[in-house]
Amino acid sequence: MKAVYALYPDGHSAQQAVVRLHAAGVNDRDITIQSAQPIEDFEFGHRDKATWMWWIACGGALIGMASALGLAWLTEMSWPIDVGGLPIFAWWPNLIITFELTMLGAIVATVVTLVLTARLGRGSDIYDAEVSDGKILVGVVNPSESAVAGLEAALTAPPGAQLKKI
Amino acid sequence: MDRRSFIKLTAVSGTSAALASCGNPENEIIRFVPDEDIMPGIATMKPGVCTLCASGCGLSVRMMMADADVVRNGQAGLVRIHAAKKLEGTAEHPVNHGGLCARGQAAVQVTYHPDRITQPLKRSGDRGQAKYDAISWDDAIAELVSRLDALAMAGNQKSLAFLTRHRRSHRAALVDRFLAAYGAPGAVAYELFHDDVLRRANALSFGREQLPTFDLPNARYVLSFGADFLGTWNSPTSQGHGYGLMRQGRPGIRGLFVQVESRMTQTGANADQWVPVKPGTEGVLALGLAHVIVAGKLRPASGGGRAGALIDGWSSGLGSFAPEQVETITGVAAARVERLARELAELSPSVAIVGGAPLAQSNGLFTALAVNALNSLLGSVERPGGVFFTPQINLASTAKGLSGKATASLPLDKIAAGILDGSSVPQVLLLDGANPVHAAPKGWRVREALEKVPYIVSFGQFLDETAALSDLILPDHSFLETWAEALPESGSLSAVASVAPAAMMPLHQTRGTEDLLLDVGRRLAKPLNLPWENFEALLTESVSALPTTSTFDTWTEAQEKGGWWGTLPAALTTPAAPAAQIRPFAYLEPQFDGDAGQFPLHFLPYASSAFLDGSLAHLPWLQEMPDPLTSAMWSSWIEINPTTAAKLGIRDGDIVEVASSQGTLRTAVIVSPGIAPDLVAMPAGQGHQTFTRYASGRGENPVELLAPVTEAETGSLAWAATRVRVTRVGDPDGRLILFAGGSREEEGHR
Amino acid sequence: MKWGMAVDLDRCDGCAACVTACHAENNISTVGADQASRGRAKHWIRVERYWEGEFPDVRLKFRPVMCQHCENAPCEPVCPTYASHHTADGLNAQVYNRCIGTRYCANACPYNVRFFDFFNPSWDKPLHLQLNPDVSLREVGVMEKCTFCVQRIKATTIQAKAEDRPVADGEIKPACAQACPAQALVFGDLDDPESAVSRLSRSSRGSKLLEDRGTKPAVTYLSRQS
Amino acid sequence: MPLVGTVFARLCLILILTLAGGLGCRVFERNVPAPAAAHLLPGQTADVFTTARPTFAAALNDFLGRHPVVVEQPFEFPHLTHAGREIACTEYCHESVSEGPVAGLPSVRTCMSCHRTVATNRPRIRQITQMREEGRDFAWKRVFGYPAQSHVRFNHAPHIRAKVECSTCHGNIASQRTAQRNVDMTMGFCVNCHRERKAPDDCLTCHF
Amino acid sequence: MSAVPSPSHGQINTDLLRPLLKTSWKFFAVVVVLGGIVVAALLAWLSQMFFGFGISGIRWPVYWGFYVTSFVFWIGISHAGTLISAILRLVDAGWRRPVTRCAEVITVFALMIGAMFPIIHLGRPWLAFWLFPYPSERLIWPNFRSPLVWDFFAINTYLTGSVLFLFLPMIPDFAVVRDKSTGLRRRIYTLLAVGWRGTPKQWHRLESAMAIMAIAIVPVAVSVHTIVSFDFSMAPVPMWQSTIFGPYFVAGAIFSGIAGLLIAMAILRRVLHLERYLHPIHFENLGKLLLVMALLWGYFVFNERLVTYYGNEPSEMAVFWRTQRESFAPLYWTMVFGNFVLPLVIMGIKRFRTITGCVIASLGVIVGMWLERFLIIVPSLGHKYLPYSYGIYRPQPVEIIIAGATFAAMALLYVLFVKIVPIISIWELKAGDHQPPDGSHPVAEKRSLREVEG
Repeated sequence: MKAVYALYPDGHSAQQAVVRLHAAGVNDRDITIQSAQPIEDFEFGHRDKATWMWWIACGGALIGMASALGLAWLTEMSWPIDVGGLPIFAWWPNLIITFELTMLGAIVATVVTLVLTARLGRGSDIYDAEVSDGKILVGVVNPSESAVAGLEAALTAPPGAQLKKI
Repeated sequence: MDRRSFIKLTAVSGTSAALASCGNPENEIIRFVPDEDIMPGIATMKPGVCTLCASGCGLSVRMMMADADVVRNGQAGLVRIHAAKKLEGTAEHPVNHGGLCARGQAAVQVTYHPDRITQPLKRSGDRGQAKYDAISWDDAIAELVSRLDALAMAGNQKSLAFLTRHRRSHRAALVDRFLAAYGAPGAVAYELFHDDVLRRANALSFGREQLPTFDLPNARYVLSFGADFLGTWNSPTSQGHGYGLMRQGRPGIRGLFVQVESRMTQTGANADQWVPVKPGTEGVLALGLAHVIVAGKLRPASGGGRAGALIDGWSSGLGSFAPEQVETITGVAAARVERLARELAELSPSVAIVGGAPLAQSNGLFTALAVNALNSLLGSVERPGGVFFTPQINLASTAKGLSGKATASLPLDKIAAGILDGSSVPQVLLLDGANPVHAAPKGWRVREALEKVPYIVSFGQFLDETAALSDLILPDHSFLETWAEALPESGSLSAVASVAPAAMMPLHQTRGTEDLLLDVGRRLAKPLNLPWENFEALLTESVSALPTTSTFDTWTEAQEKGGWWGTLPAALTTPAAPAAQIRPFAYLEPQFDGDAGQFPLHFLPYASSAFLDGSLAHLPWLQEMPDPLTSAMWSSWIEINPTTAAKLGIRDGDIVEVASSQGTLRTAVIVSPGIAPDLVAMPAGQGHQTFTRYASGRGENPVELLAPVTEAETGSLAWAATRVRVTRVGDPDGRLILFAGGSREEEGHR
Repeated sequence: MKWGMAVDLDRCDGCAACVTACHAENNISTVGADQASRGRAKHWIRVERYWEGEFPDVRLKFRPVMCQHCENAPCEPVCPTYASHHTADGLNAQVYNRCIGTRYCANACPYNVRFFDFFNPSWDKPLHLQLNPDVSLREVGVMEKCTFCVQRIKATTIQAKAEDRPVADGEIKPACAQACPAQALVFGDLDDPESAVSRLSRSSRGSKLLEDRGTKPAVTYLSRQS
Repeated sequence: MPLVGTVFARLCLILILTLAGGLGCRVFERNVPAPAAAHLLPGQTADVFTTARPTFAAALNDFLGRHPVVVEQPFEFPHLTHAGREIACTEYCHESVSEGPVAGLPSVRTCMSCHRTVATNRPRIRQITQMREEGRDFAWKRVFGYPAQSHVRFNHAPHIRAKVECSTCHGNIASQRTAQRNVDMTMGFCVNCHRERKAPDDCLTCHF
Repeated sequence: MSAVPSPSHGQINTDLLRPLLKTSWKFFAVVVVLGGIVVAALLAWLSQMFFGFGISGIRWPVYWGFYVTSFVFWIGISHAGTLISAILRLVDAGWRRPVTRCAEVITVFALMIGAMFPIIHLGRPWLAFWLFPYPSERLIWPNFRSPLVWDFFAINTYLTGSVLFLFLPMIPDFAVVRDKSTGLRRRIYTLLAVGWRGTPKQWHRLESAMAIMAIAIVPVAVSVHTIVSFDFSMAPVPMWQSTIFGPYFVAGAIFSGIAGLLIAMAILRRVLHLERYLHPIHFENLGKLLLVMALLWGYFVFNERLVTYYGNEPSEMAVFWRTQRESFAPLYWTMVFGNFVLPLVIMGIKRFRTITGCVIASLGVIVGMWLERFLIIVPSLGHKYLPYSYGIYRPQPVEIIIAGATFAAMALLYVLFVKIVPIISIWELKAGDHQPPDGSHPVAEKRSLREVEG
């Protein structure tokens, strides 16, 4: 037995299932929830909100800025060539490039963190195609044999639940 | 789009790619052993002489190695040659003082021209078809010799004619000697923009049958009557050099310059005062000035001297040339005449110049004489800042063999007439450089005449309209491949003989015409008495006779310097002719062809800055050189005054039809403020039917419109005496190519 | 060492000798009538002419215009590849092999003295034998312009160095200056206060072309005194 | 279905037209009436010299900076032998190297100046003598040097004066039979040396 | 939010996935035609490289023409999506949901097309890579002081950003397609969906990522067109050296962007039968935006013109009159009509603010904005300081074909995109119209539940 889960037509029953699982002594980390859209109106939709993404983005921005300035300095100083009497290391033009690379840094950093932290690209243990029809999936992965019965009870209780095992 | 233009367009082509890299790796190329040892990449300067016009400027030719495509015993390949790369003026040459005009700069393209005739040719098609077969030099010469022998046999030497351009050089002398020895009349010189009138006038006034030299660097006041002396007339480079010095050469003194003409020339553009005048009345203005000067006791009338004596009513104070009359005749305000006269007299040394259009009127000689008289009156003849006459070397005394001139021949128009009415048809015609078919007025019917000549031989390097009629073409070397020399008749205060040995080996199978003539002279059944092994021998003899100015002998020095110049001993100088007793000349109304009602406008063809009379239209650099006044390239056009244009409903760039009594042509219009309302001007030089790929079928030839009006006294062509009618026939069609966008500085400041 | 030129408009008579001389020296190809009519003619130096007034009180002014080798050249900073830049001796350099043909420099140039090669330049044989081996042949897609005849500058300076002597004033003459019959063009070292060009540049008649653009040209125009 | 057919026919037509448009860009151009090309006389050529690369292959090689190390020469000149005889390269064969920009590739004339007398009986020398008589010269293939499009105006003389060994750029040719391009003469190669020796590294030093 | 009753989730899936799953011969027909035109343009460009740049109409001194015009124009169009959708996201305008994606798609493709032109217009395009700062044996780098290099960096950043900004919200939809499809298509979409399952964590990360991107992309978008405007304002050319160019260009860009978006939406709505999702209200809102931008544009033009006119600098006045009265007047006034009069009238009057009205106004704006770019570039270049060097530019077929074909290219890319991606963000749509639990609050519900057990 790899996992046990149930599909629910709406948020209410899904929320109840979550609550009942809690009651059955399953803690949040072991409960898997999947939905076809972000759920704002129920408690379970608000799990794992906390994230460092903003700070990582800023970090990326800083890296971008540093590399821009470094590049500008390197390219202009490695072979100083006079153009139209401008200074060899000209701040104003370099600011433009600095800005662009800073932003690039931020964006790339963001996407990278997304891919990593949201566990994208890695195979899923349980999934059900019906989710994309609006069903909400609530389940537990690798439950201990002993707990299975209790879990099934908890999952089937809410209205409209259809239980599945794999 | 033919193959050539396709290759020109493609980014990658089958032709050899790089100048630096010798040969291309793809296909095996064949190389031949060079004729001389050449240091690659190192330039050497050799002396030269520019023979494009009569000025005889000294050149220093920049020579470097180049890879030439050649065919040797039927095999195409490359060979290293020592090639002329750039022509510079010789710094110490008394004519051009290191300068060189645009045409001189482009002269190098004559040598490398793709349409140069590379070998002797024999006519294969009908006359004028310009179909020719290759022929060996020996056969070619043999053919010419047999023709000349046949003439001599028949005792008909008189019917050998030689048609050329006006040049003063050993070559010209040799040609004349050849003809004299053979018993033929002297060479016929024909050019559209000739100076016969001025030479004649100078002969009468000063006993010098040559063009004048002006001491501009010392002049304080220059008054020019229609002479484009900075652009195309007389010795432009020399005069340009003098002009620079006249303006800014003397600390604190800046020479003033007044131009009298009815269409602004490039020279007129530089004048401090520009005085428009009715065509053909310049002489009157000159005498008007003289009148004021004499009346104002600024100079004694006696100062006119020999030149003055030639003017009717000079001694009586030129009463009929009071400013008021002058104003009515010339259109120049009396007050202005007064002022100009006083400036002339007070700002001495001052000098009057005449040339170009004013002398191309029916009364041209009078105008020239009037200006000569004015110069004499001003006391500026042979005085610093005035008019000089370059001492002419008397070749008869430097090279004994050259004495004995040929009898003067008839002028071209008479000859043509003679041929057409069959009275006198030359049996053999030798062509050397002249192109009357393009440059002579239709009325003379030169083409029909030449077609009637049984045998024509051309020495030209290019197939122009006249050469295209020849039966045999014996191509000459270019001036860089053989002895180049000239005896400038003006442009230098001291005597000059520009001489330079060949700068480079001949590029093609051509032969120097001078040597050819000597050779022919020897081969004739009755050999001519021409005592020179070759042209070099003649030059050596002649130049060596001149006084040396250094430790070397004259000849070596001359070859290094590119000529001889210095003070000429009287024994070697052509003496001035004594005054002839002839009745004084009176002013006659200029005569114009075409009735003023039917043809309301005067027609003024002028020497193009690029092509002169058209003999240089085949040089791409000159074709693409923006005209100084209009910025036009590769085109021809007429200039017309804005008010006239408005009257005729013509806008800039429109296509018009210009009609004279002789014919019509269609060309584009440039509306120019620098031209009188009763005048249209058109540059000569374009409108060639056959003259290399660059000039053929390009633009229009103003000569087509010229009426055969001649100068009354000299009988030479009065090319500015035709009237025309202008009518608009179409919108701009892109045939007029301008480099410039705007023509007024204010356009940027509205 | 700062190369510069003085143009005496009072000497210049507009004969255009400089134009052809430049073609002859610098391997500038002629483009032919068709291309010329499309505005592809290349004249590194041109004699501008401007009419003033109307007949009969009409005047004409000539002004030779070549690259002004500006100290603050607007063409330089805009080039993304340094093809156009400034050298220590005050030349506005155009490096053909570095040019990718953005044509930005030509737009930025207030004098319109930069010319683009729209096709591979071509010469009808054997006209190519005249080509000057000291000057590169440009190919399609690059920008070209007056170089103050840098090949002559190089040759002379290298020679002087070999002979261990300074370059004499007037020893270097660009083709245009050399050809000019009236000697209206004077070339030399502006850093040497005694050189002919410096003296002329200090003249009261002197002014710069489009001075108000702040480009600090190395070419001084001496006004015509009439 | 017939509808479909007609529609497709229409589409194909449009397509062909547009394609033609793309190709025909030159055709549509407004042309100034050009004069009929003057017909050629005997001995005249319609050849054109352009700065275009001879072939696409050549263009590609320039672009990628590819050049052969060993070039198949029309005549196998043994540098080895001559160098062994203490014959200085710059003295006889590449004589203009210390005078000017170009070293120069010797012509048959140069060879014959010595070999008219020296080693005349060797087969290869006989070959040269025969070439001289036939007026045929060597069509040397360039081993060193740059494609024209890189606009390198290298001037030998100043380098010789600055005591730069030939071998710095040309490798040890004295030890080779036909010359081989063993040194990779990139721009960096030149610039670094210039900087070490405090020579100008201004672009115009080499490119003009 | 909208008058029409919003469709069920299953309905949404079937509606929005229909174009992906069903393909008619019409699709191929369109692709063939558009593809043909693009190929023609490609050939035109090849012939330009083969024959030389001279087959274009570019000449001395007008060295920039149709190509640079198209460059600026398309970069402008690109401001349709990312900028607009980012702003709308930030202000959380609910009605944006069906609009954002088709907007962002325009951005990406317009950028790709626009970014091609600097290469097409090069004299030697094969050397374009020299703009990229990489260490080479030449020891020489790009000139960071050149606006063209700024362009390079700006467009790079913007393109990267926009592509990601477009791709991220597509992941959940790919997941849907994955679940709805079979066979090869399924495998492809499985890859595209990068293992999306829809756990709350993924949803939150996605949303915060989108938030950050939205914040980052707005200044980038602004900078991009400012830098494009620098290409002109950095050169001492009459009417170019103007400090107003930055905002002027940005405003113009957004302006043309909205117009482009409106046209795209109208076409999609008609062709893909999306009446249920793209409501008149969307057009009306965007129409209002268009109106505002039209006014803003007018304001900028007025500034530009007035300052020039009042300054009365000769060389600038020459160009000024050239556009206003002389050779370029017809184009100039067409521009004013298309960019100002037309949108003002149509968008200003409520009754006209229909879908057709929007399309008409937008077409006017598209034409107008193209002309605006052209009129900024050509008249000035042909009319610089020295009158002797004035010149007239006549575009040649090669330029016309290439410039024209870009519109075909845009359409082609769009058609293909619609074929592989739901053009309206399914999940955002669903998330948009969820019904909150009637009367009760989740937390309250939990309590009640406890009571049940207790």
